[in-house]
Amino acid sequence: MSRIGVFICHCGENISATVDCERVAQEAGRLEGVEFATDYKYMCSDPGQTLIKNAIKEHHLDGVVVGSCSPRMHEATFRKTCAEAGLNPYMCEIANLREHVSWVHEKGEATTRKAIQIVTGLISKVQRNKPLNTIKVPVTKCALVIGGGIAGIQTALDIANCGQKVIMIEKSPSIGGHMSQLSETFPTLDCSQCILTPRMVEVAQHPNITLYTYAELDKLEGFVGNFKATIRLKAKSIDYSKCTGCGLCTTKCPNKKIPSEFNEGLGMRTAIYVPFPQAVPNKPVIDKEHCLYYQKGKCKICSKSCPTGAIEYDKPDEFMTIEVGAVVVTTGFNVLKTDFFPEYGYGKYKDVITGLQFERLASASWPTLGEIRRPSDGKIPQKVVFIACCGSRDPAKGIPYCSKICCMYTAKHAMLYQHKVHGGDSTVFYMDIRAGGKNYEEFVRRAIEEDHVNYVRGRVARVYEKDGKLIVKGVDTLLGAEPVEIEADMVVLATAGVASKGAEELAQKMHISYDPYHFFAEAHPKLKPVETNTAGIFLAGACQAPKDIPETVAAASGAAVKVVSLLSQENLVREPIVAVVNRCAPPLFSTCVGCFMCETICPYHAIEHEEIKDRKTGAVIKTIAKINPGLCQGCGTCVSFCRSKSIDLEGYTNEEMYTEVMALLNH
Amino acid sequence: MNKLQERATDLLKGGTVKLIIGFEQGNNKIRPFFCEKPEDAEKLIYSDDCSTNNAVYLTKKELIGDNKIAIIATYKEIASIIQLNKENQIKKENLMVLTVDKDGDVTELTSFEEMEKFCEENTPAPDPVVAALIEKIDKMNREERWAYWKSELDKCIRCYACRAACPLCYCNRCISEVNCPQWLDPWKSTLSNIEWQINRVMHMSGRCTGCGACAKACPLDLPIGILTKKMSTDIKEMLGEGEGGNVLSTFNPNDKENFIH
Amino acid sequence: MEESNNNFEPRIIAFVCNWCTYAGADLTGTSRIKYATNVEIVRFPCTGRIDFMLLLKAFAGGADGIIVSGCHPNDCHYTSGNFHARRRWIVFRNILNFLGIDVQRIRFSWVSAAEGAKWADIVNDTVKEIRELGPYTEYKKVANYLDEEADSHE
Amino acid sequence: MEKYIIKTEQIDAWLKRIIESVPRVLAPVSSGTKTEFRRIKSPEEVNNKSLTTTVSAKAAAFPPVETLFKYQKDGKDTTLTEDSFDKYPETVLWHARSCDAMGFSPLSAIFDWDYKDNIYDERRNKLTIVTFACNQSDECCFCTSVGGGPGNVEGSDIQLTMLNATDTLVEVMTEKGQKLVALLPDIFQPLSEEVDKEAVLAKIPVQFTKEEIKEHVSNAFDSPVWKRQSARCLGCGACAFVCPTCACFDIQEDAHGNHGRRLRCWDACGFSLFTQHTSGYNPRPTQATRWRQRILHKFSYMPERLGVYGCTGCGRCSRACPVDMNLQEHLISIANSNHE
Repeated sequence: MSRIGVFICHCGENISATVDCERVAQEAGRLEGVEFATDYKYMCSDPGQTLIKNAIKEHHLDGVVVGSCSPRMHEATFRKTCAEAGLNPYMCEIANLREHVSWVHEKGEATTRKAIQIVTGLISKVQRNKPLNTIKVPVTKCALVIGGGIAGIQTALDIANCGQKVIMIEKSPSIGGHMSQLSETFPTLDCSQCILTPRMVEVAQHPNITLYTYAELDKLEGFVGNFKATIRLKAKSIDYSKCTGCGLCTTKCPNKKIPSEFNEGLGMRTAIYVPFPQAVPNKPVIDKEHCLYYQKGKCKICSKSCPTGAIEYDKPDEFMTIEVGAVVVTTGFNVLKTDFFPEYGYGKYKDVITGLQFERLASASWPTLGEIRRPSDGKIPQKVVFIACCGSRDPAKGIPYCSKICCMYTAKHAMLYQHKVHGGDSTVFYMDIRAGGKNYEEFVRRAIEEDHVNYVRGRVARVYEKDGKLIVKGVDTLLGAEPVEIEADMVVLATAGVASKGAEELAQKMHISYDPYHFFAEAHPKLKPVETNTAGIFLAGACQAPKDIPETVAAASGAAVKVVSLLSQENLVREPIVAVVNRCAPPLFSTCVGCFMCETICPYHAIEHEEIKDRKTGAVIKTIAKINPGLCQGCGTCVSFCRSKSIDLEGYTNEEMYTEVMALLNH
Repeated sequence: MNKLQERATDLLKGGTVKLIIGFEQGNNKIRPFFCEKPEDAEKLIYSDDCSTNNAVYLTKKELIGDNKIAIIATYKEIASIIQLNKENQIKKENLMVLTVDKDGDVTELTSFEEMEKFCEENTPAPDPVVAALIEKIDKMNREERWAYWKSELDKCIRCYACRAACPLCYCNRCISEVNCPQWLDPWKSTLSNIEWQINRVMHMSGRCTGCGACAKACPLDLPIGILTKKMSTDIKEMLGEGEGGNVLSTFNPNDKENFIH
Repeated sequence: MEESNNNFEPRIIAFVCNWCTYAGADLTGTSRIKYATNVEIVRFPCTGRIDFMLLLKAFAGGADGIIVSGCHPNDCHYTSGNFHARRRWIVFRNILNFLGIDVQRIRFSWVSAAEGAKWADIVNDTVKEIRELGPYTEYKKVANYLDEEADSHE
Repeated sequence: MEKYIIKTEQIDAWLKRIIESVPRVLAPVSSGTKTEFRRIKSPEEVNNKSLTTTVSAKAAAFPPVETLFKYQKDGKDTTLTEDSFDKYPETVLWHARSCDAMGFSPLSAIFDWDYKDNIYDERRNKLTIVTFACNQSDECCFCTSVGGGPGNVEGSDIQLTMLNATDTLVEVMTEKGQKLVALLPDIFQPLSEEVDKEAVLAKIPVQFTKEEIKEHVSNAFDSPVWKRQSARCLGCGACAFVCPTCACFDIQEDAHGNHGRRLRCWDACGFSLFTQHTSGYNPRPTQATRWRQRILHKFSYMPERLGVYGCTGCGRCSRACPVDMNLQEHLISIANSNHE
């Protein structure tokens, strides 16, 4: 026979004003299994809690029902109270007599009756409750950061500076990401590389950070605190322990006509190459696709020229398995190429370029040392048209969202152009100017007012070439839809930011969700912006949605704190509200028949296969489902789906819920 | 001996299979037959008149063990085997699926692709009696439907022949046998008879192959087959085909309904 | 036993998820919006956890009406529990309807944590509707099979 | 035993009088494609043409579910109440068959074996059985092989035999039967001359004797015959639930918080969980062992312990079986076997 204690709180007068608390306690006290029942003015107060603790001890209570405010308010409080008195905290249930009764009903018999019913239901439930213990999951004290752009760099440094180990992988030969390609940054116009490269170096030299460039995630298994990641270390064809980074090989390489990724195809590189002068690590890799030796079997000039004999052609890709407790995904974004826009030249006019290409043209590390010269003939363009929202906010192009950074960088581009080409003429076609951010609006105003950039609100219909000029046909909607035609020397498209290549595949590898545009999905758009739905995997930067640098850095630091707070624990303590597959005596072992139809129902991929083997022979007797408590979040969808009722949810078991419903109905 | 019997004799003689599940002539009806000895092979017949769906035996470990067996299969068996495989209940390497065509020729279906194809080509025409009854009930008003089902299901004696005959009711412990909590009263009562059928239909959602074995097994000839039939038809209409016969454990964010406010 | 509909007070059980509707109902309370006393709430982690059998059992136990409510589509705390639940209810409701069970007595809704007023409206509407439908006598009758003269069944 | 002749056309008038006088009359009534015993309110409801009902008549004294007692808890006190026997109505089972009537004797033997089961006894005592001798049979019938017959009067209070288009023989075996005759005595004419009842009865060949079966099965516990015969058995409870002599029941609790009742409801030894222990151990782990139990119980254990066989040859199990587990066929094969 149970020994339940019932404690009805008046909540000052919040409950007792409409509910006859004394009577609720009296009626509860008459129920079978109830050992002690009382009411009190403030149950959550110190004396109230002491009352509960004393009653637990004095009456040897094995279950407690507190009739009070919402469990969302004080469930944790009263469970702790019970635990302090030696009662398992999960043997405490909260009847919501305030938000669900006293505050929503008038004083009267029906209101008190309802309170009694709710308490009755929970008394029955708590009699079926089982003591539960929090789940402890050991934590591997190391984080994996995927992607070495500014998001990854910031995350890694923040985690590392908190004393935790970080492994960073970057798929390209150098870290730095898109930020390293930028010329100046809005709204301060400070040099991107000047602020970034010190951090890149810091990453490389930090004792807590292990950096693997030219490396990709191959597989991710496990769960929060206990991930096992398999990393593919792409063969660089260079032994970095021997390479001094002297660069001789890159000058000797005969294949010099490969479009440079770093320069967005505007410049060329060799097959053995360092992506850019400030690269970290500043050592070359061989691009096998363009290397004559790999393609034709002959050349080896780099090997001959290398003073330290660091070239190793025959080394295959290697795989490395690492154990980490948390993962931060910072894989960034891409921009649409100009050939996405047939109406703007189909990628066939050399002087129609993307914003990112413009960044390179304006960059001090560009061969012109930052002097803006157009790609086709190297002339200084006298008239430049900037087209905002190229793809963005255009459902017809499949991109209904705003790419967010374009308004600002377009203003910056126009401004840079005006600064660098005196007497130059720049026009920006825009839909709206979205300059929400600290000093952003002022920045745009400066471009318009001080640098006299011509802002035209309207869309560009076509760009075509005529007599060596790019004819930009648009419309000025603020001047009564007046057609506008500009003969430009160069056109810069603010092409939409899109998910980075392979984002979908990567998300599937990690079992995290993504939106229709393949940007990774956060767990909650407001309250969990850097978490994913998979515990232990976090997001930062533009892999989640287009973001500017300040936002990316803020998110990166946010993700870092989440990681650090996770890694700083010896064990993860989790609520024991998880699903379990039943086990029973042989020959059945479990009533689970292993249909595994529940697998597709679990949003957390927490359902695993467990083989039950004969102890003597080791032969598999049956395969049943097993819930990984580290992954299960306790939604219970599998429980109500399971046909044979072989899965149950701790804290909300079938028996508990059934009993509560029937008791509510006095059935 | 016909070709089927010859093939069966060879398979058993050569030890390729330990057992052949097929059909034999029973008392006024075709019934399942377990052929273990070559000399019994002459009893084997091929018929799609058997009311039983012999795929029901494929999940009975006490009969099959870990032996390689053959099943002489009609559309019903094959459709069930495909679904059982999706539910991890079949060891394909231990199962030989044989069909017999109009000319008596025996064909082995070696892959699930072949089985799917067989089902596509041999889908039986819908039973007009079942369709007519569904239509009749659909036309009733709610009170009439309730009265109809109450009176029909009141007759059920809860022998669970419908469950036993269904190849996809292979649970070791059925929900009707769960007693913590006692979801279904284990005794005959109108309510638990209705609840039992609701459970059966919910559990079959998207999985039912429409073989009709449940209805044919009912000793009282209750119209329970139309429940699963109605459910299958409506699910296709409401939710589409479902992935892998798995309707209730998958979802589409765009599922349409008109009753959630 | 038969009550006239005028003074008939329906018993309604609400099956709600913890994160949206339960919190929404809490907000109704904090907003001091008044509603009918006929509904008692049972808290589940997620609509995905709500077993269809519990709904049937509530009717068997004497409920005259049922409310099922959780997070709006795409708002599920567990990502997809409500999507699975929605499918389940689509199929379930269809079967019940075919069997002649009064599906009007089950009110399905999405109520977010911010929709305190909506919760009050849903409760009041449901109570009004069930009051009009009257007690679910026909179901209670089959549920009380053993109370009837057992021999009359033969 | 009294014998009368009644005009066949007058039977309905008599039945009408019985319905008016007796609280409950159960008779075969068409129910969809099947015929079942149902409570009738008028003679027209009776399906005179059916050979047998799907489910046997045992429910008249042993219903699928019945209350043994009710309880009410008040705090720490519990009050038990048993149903009053007055609740059980006087009943006439109309148009049963010999095999139905015969079935009550094994049932009574089981229920009154050591402990006298008052509830069953009360229902049985209040039951008057009017059988109609069979002038037709089907391939599942084998009453003659287990000691019964289409015109066997064992267990019947009255048996009617249609002699020709107009006349029906009425054999009144008991006082209970006599009471029914007394309800409309004028229509019963004393038998003036002997009639040849056998001549109009269905011809059901004797295939084996029950003693023969008993001898065979009693020594066949470990025989492979059980596995062979039961291979296609699906393990449902249809055979047991339709059987006139199967008496296995389960005790269940219909609990509702502070009140409830204890019930007795039909169970079947064919169900795999029938003998499942809480530990997980099942002494009858396979369908073969459950089938063996079914046959041995009816043809060995019952005659040994109760002196009565558990089979009336009604053939209901064979008709109900979804996979044609034909009992007669299996028994013939057992009778012809040499103790495998």
